Amino acid sequence: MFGAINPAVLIASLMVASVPIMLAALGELVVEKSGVLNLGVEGMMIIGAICGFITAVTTGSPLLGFAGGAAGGAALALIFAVLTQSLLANQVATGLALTLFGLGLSSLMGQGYNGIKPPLTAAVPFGPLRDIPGLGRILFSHDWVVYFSILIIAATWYVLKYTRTGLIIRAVGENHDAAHALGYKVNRIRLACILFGGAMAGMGGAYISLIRVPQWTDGITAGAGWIALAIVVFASWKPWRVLIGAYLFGGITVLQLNLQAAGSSIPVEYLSMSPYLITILVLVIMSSGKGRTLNAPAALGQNFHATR
Amino acid sequence: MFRLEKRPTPSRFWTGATPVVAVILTMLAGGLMFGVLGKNPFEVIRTIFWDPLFGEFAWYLRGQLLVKAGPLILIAVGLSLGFRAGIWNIGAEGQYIMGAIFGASVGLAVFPTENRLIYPVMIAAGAFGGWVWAMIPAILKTRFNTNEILVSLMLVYVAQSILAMAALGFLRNPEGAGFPGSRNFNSYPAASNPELIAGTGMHWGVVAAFITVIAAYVLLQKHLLGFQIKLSGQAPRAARFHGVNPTALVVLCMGISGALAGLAGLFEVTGPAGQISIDFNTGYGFTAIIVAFLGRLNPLGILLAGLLMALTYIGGEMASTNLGLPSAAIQAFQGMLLFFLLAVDVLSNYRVRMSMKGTA
Amino acid sequence: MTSAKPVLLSVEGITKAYPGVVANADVSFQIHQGEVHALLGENGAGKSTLVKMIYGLVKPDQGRMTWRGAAYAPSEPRAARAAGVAMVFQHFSLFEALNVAENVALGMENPPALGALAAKITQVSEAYGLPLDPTRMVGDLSAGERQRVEIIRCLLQDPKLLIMDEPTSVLTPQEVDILFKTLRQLAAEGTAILYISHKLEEIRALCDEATILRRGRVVGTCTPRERTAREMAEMMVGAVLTPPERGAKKDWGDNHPALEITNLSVESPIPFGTALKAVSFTVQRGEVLGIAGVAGNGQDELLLALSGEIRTAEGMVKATGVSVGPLGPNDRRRIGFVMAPEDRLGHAAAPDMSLVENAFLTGAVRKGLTRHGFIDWAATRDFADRIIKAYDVRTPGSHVAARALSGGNLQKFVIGRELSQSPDVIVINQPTWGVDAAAAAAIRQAILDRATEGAAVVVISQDLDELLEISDSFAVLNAGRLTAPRPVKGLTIDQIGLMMGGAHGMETAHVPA
Amino acid sequence: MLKRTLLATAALGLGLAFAGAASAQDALKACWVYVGPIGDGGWTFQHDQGRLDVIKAFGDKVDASTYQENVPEGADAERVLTQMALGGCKIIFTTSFGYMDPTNAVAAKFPDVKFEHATGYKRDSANVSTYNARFYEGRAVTGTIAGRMTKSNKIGYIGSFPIPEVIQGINASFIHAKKVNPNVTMSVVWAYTWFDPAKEADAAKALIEQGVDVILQHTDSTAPLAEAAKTPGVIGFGQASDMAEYKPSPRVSAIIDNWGPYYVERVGALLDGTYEQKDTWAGIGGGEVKIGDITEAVPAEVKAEAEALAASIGDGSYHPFTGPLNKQDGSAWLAEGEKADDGTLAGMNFYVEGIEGDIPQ
Repeated sequence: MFGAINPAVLIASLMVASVPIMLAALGELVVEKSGVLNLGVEGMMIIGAICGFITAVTTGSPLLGFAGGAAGGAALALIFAVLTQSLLANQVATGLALTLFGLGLSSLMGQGYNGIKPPLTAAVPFGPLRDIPGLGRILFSHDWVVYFSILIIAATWYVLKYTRTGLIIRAVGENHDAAHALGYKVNRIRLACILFGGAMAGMGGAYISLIRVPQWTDGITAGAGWIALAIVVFASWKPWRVLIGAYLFGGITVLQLNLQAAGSSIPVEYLSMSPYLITILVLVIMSSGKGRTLNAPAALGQNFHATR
Repeated sequence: MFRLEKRPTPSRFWTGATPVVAVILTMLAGGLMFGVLGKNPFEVIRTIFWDPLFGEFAWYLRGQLLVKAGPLILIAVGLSLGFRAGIWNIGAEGQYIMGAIFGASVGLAVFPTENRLIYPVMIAAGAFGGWVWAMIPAILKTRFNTNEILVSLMLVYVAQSILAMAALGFLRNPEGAGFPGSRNFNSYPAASNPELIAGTGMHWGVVAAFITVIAAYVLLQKHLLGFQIKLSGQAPRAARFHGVNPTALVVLCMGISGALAGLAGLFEVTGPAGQISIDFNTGYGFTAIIVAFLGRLNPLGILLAGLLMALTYIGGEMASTNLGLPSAAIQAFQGMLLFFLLAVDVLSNYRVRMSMKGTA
Repeated sequence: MTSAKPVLLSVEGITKAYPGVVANADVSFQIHQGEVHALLGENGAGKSTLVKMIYGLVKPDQGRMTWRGAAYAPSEPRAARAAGVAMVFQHFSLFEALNVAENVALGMENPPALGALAAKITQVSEAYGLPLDPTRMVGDLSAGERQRVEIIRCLLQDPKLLIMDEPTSVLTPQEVDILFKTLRQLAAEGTAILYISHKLEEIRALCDEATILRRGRVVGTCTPRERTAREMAEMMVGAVLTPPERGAKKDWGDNHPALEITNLSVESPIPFGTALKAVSFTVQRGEVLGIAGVAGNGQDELLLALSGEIRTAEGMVKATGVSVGPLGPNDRRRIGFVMAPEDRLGHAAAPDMSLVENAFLTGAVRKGLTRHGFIDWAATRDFADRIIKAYDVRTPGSHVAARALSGGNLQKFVIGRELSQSPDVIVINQPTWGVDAAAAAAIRQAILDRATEGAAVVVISQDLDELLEISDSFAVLNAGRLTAPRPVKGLTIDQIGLMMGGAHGMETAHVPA
Repeated sequence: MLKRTLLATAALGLGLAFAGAASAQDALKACWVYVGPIGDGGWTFQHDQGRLDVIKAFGDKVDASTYQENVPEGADAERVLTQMALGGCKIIFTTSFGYMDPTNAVAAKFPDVKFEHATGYKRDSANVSTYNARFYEGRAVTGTIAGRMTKSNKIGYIGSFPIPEVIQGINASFIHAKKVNPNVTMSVVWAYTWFDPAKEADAAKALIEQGVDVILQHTDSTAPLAEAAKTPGVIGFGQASDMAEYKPSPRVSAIIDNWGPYYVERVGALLDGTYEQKDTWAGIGGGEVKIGDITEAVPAEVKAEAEALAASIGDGSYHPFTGPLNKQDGSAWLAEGEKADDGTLAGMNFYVEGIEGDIPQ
C-alpha cells in the first residue's frame, strides 16, 4: 500500500509537521546543555501557542504572532528559572508544574479565541523554483518558519561547537562548581538558556496555532512537548540529530495518516499508537548503547547553590 | 536582594508550615486572578473552599469529596514512594487505564455469573494491569538505562489507544446498539464497587486509599524498605553502599505505583465511572503528581493534599455553575498551588537572608 | 633577602565570617615579587577562604588588600585575573567532557582561536617541562596531567601571582619534583607564588616565607628553611602531637588470610574511571595493609569491589575464608567484613539524614537493628549515641543531619560506626582526608587499636606519611594495577617513588602471574 | 469576532441572571451539561445556541442561565447532575452520549426533575427522555454535492469514532456521491476524537496529499476547512455549526445541528403541563438538521439538485437509505424500493458496497 504515497509530498509534509517539535527540542537541548532539565516544554509550547495566536489575531501580523509566542514561552520559562535557579526547587517537579499550569492558563487566556481564523502565513515565494518536480515541493514550497527552524539548528550547532558562548554553556552544564570557581555566573547563564528554551518552545507552539492547524483550542499541543523532550535524548544532545529526530517523528505521524488515507490494511489503532511506540523503541536503542550517555551534560538536573 | 543560606538541619517547623503558606499564597494570587476575571474573589474562594464542606449541599458533597480524593490519594501514595527514591513515574494515567481495562475484562468475561470471588479476582487483575504497564518503563530503565519519565509518558498515549480499542471493540457492550462503551458495572452486582454506606461516598477504592496511606506511613517510618527508598532518593551512592540494589528498587517502586494506579482504575471503572468508555480517564494520574508533591511525598500529607485537591475540583465546579467561573481558571489555580509550594519549599532547607548590597 | 624585592600583594586586617564560623579574623601578610610564600594551616584554618578572597570569589567583611601599592578589591575572578592573579584549585576547576584546549580557554579572559591556543599550549607546556596534548579529553587524563592543564591555563595569562591550593596531594613523588622545578623557574622569572599546603617537608623544600594560620588567625610567620617540620607543625596545630601507638602484636595462630583478593579485574562504573586489572593481595589478622597511589588510579573502584557495590566473580574476593565476590554489602557485613568509603557526604553517609539514620545505614545487620524488616529505632538511637560517645564526635545530638557536622567529626562518626561493629576485616579509603590533625590522630589510633584486637585492615590513602605511619605492609595502585605488597619496615622514599609512578615498565614485574 | 461578542453577551446575561436569582425564584430552571467548551464552534456551541433560543423564547418565565462546560463523562457527570438537581433545576439537558448512564442513575434519584439525554437510547425511569438528530439526512445532501464537485473522483471522510451515527454518515455520503458520480471513491481517516483541531488538520492534510479534493468531516472543529483552504480546489463542509467564516470556499455548505426548536418545545411543554417522556429522532423535516447555505462556489444546477434532495427528504418522500443497496461484502441489504428501518440504522455497523477499508473493531 506504500505505492500510493508520493515520497516528495510525504517529505514536504513531514518537514512542516516536525517544525513545532524541532523548535521546542532545540530549545530544550540548549537548556539541557547548560545543565538544566526543564520538563515543562509542553506547558511553554501551549502558552506560546495561545500568546502567539492572540498577538497575531490582535495585530494581524503572523510575524508578530511568532514574537508573541516566543515571549509567552519565555515568560513561563522565567517562572521555572526563578523557582529552580533562585529558590532551588526540584527541577522535575517544577517542570511538571509548569506543564499543568501552562495548560490551565492557556485555556483561560484562550477563552473567546476559539474558532477564530488567524492571519495566514504564506509560503516563501520562490517563483519557478517551486515547480521543479519533486525537489521543488520538498525544498521550495514552505513558509518561512520551516527554513527558520533549519537555520536555527545550524546556528545553535555553530554556537555550541565553535563559539565562546557555546563553550561556556557546555562548561556550566558539565561542572557548575568548576565554572563558578572560574568566575562564570552559573545561574545567570542558565537563566539565559532557560529563557531561550522557553522562547523556542513558545515559537513551536505558535507554529501549531498559527500555521499548522491554524486556530486555537484548548490542549492544542497535544503532547508535542513531551515528544520534544524525547527527541533531545534521541539526539544525544547534538543539534543536527534534533533535526533527524524531529523529521523521524514527524515522518511517522504523517505517514500513519497517509497510510490510513491511502486505505492501508493496518488497523487504525496500531497506526495511531505507532509514533509513541517507535519513540520508545528509539529511546531504548539510543540509551542502551554504551558510552552514549557520556554525551549527557554531567550536571543535568542538579541545582547550583554557591556556598562559601 | 536576598540570599539563601543552607540550614545545617532541615527546619521541622517549615517542613510542616510550607504547605499551609503555599495554600494561603495561592488563595491570594488566585483571588487576584479571579478578580481580574471579573468575579468577586471572596465569593469564589468561599465557594471553592467553604461551600462544599459547610454549604447547603455539604451533606452530599462531603461524600463526593471522598469519591474524588480516593483515586488521587491511592495513585499519589504509590507515586510518592518512587519520587522519594528518585524514580519518576509520570505515566500513572496509563497505568490507571490499564488497571481498569484488565479488571473490567475479567469481570466482563464472566458476565453475568454471580460469585463472591469475582470482585477480588478483578481487583487482582486491576492491580496486575497497572503493574504490567509500569514494568515496561521499569525494565527498560534497568536493562537499557532508558529514561523512565519519557517511556512511562509515551505509554499513556498507547494506553489511550488501547482504551479506545476496548471501548469500541473487545469490551463493547453487545447490547449497546453499537455505541462505544462497555456494560455498566453498576448493574452487575458481583463485579461492582457500590457506595458502601449510602451518602458517604465511601466505596472500596476509598477504603483502599486509607489502607494504603497507613501502610505507606508504616513502611516509610518503620520498615527497612522505607528507609532504603528514602536513602536512595537522598543519597544514591550511600544507598548502594548500604546494600540497596538499584535495579530491584526501580522495579519495586514502579511496580507499587503501577499496581496502585491500576487499582484506582479498577475501583473507578467498577464504581463511580461504571463502565469502560473512550473518555474513561479524566487525568487522575497526572493530578496525582500534584497531590504527591503537595503532600510533601508524605502519606499523611498526601491524604490531606488529596482531599484539598478534591475540594478545589468540587468547589471549582460549583464556582463554575453558580458563578460562571471558567473551568480553566481552576486548572490554573491548581498549577499555582504547586508553584507556590515549590517556591516556599526552599524555606525548609534554606534560611533567607536580606543583604544590603546586591549579590555578586 | 626577601625584603629586597618589592611588595606585590599586601593583605591587611581581613575578616570574613560565615554563620557560626569566623573563617578569617584580622589576617594580615605580604607577598613579594618572585617569592614563594607558603600559607600553612590545618584543614579548616581558613586558608581556602583567604585565597578565594584574593581571587575575587568571596568578598571580605572587613579589611583591605593592596596590589602593587594600589587598593585591590576584585569583585569577581575576572578582575583578579586582569590584575595578574591566577589560581590552581585543589579540586580542579576542570570539565571532563571538554578537551584540554577548551578547558584552558575557559580560564582565560580573551583566549585566541582554539587552533592558535592549542599551538600555544603545546609551546608553553614544553617550555616548562609539562607535556600536554591540547586535543585530549580532560576526563581521560591522570590527576597529574589535569593539574598541568590548570597550571598551563594560569601560565598562559602571564600571572604576577600564582596561587596553588594543595597542589601535591594528587601527585607522585616524581611529579612533585617536576612541579617544584617549574615553580622555581617561575619564581626566578619574577612570578610570586602563594603555596597552600599542610605538608611541612614540601614547604621547607620550596618556600621562602610562610604565614601560619590557625582557626582563621595568623599565629606566626617564619622562614621555613630555618625551622624544623615539628616546630612548624606545633605552630599550626597549637599543641604537641603524639604519633599513634601500636599495641603489641599477637600471633593469631591461624595462617589463613583474613582477606584474600585474587586476580580481581572489574570495569569501572564511573565515567572516566579506571578499570582494575588483576589485583591480588592478602591481609592477615592483625595486619594493616596500606595501599598508596595517586587519585584516579583505581582506588574508588577497589573500594566498590571490596564493599560489594560492584559484584565480582566467585573467588576473586574472599573474606574470613568466605568467597564474597557475588555478595552485596550487607551480606559482607554479616560475616564481619566492613568498609568506609572516601566520600563522607553522599557515599559513607547520607547528608540530609540524621546520625541515627546514618548509624543504621551500615549498622543494621551486625547490630541486629531490624526485626522482620521493621526497624528498631530505639536500639539504633542507642547505637548512634554510643558511637558519638566512644569516638568523641562533637555534635548537639544524634538527631542532627550528617551535613551539619564538621568534616573531622563526621569522619570520626563514620569510622567509629564501622569499627564499633567488631569487624574482622576493615577496608577504609582515605581515613583522614580533609580532617584536622587532632581528629586524624584519633582516627588513626582507633584503626590501629582495632588491628591490635585482631582485625585485618586495608587502608587506601594518598597520604604517604599516614600510610608509612600506620601500615605493616605497603602496596601501590597504579592505573588499576596493584604492586606486590612489601613490608613497610626498611622501605625508602626512593623505592616508594619507583613503586608509585611513571615506571610503567616496572609494573609487570610487580604483578603476580 | 462574532463568537466573542456572543460569548460576552452570554457572560453578561449570566451575571444579570445571578444578580437577579432571587427575583427569578419562580421561573422554571432549565440546565445544560456540556461535554466540551462552548467555544468549540461545533457541537457544544450549537447546544448552547439552543439554550439561548430558550432564553429568547421564554424570557422571565424560564431561568436558563445554568450550564456547566467541560464535564467529563462518568463520575464527574453524575456529581454535576446531582448538584444541578439539588440546586433546583427542573429540566436538565445532558448533551453527550457518554452521559447516558449518569443521567439515568441521577434521574432515578430525582423523579421530579426531567432529564433529557442527547443521542442515547436508555430511558430507565419515566423522567428520562432521549433526543437525537438524523444527521445522515444531511450527509446525503453533502454527499451529492461532493460527488458532483470532485474532479479527482476521490472524496475523503474524517471520522471521529466508528459508532453507528458516524457509519450512517459515511454510508449516506457515499451512496449519494456514487449516485451522481459512479467513478467516485472514498477514503476514511479515523481521528479518534470529536474535537482536536491539530489531529483533524493532520487528517485533512493526509487526505489532500492522497489526492482527495472534497473533504467531509464528522469531527467538530474548523481545522479541516482551514487545511483545505491552503490548497486551491479543495472543498469541504461545515459540521455541526455553519462555519460560515470559511465561505464561500472551501466551505461550500454545512450540516447544522439545530437544537433550539426541540429545547423550546420541551421547556414549553413542561411549562404548560403537556410534557411527557419520549424518544425523538428528527431530521431535516423536524428542523433539527439544517443544510447550511450552499455557496456560489457550487454550480447552480448542483445547488438545485442538492436543494431538491433536501426538500424530498424533508417532506418524507425520499429516504436516504432506499434499496437496492448491498453491504460492503456484496451481500444484499435492502431490496429495490425497500427503506432501512430505524433499528438497523441505530445499530449500523457495516459499510455499504463500494467503500474500501474496514471499520475498526
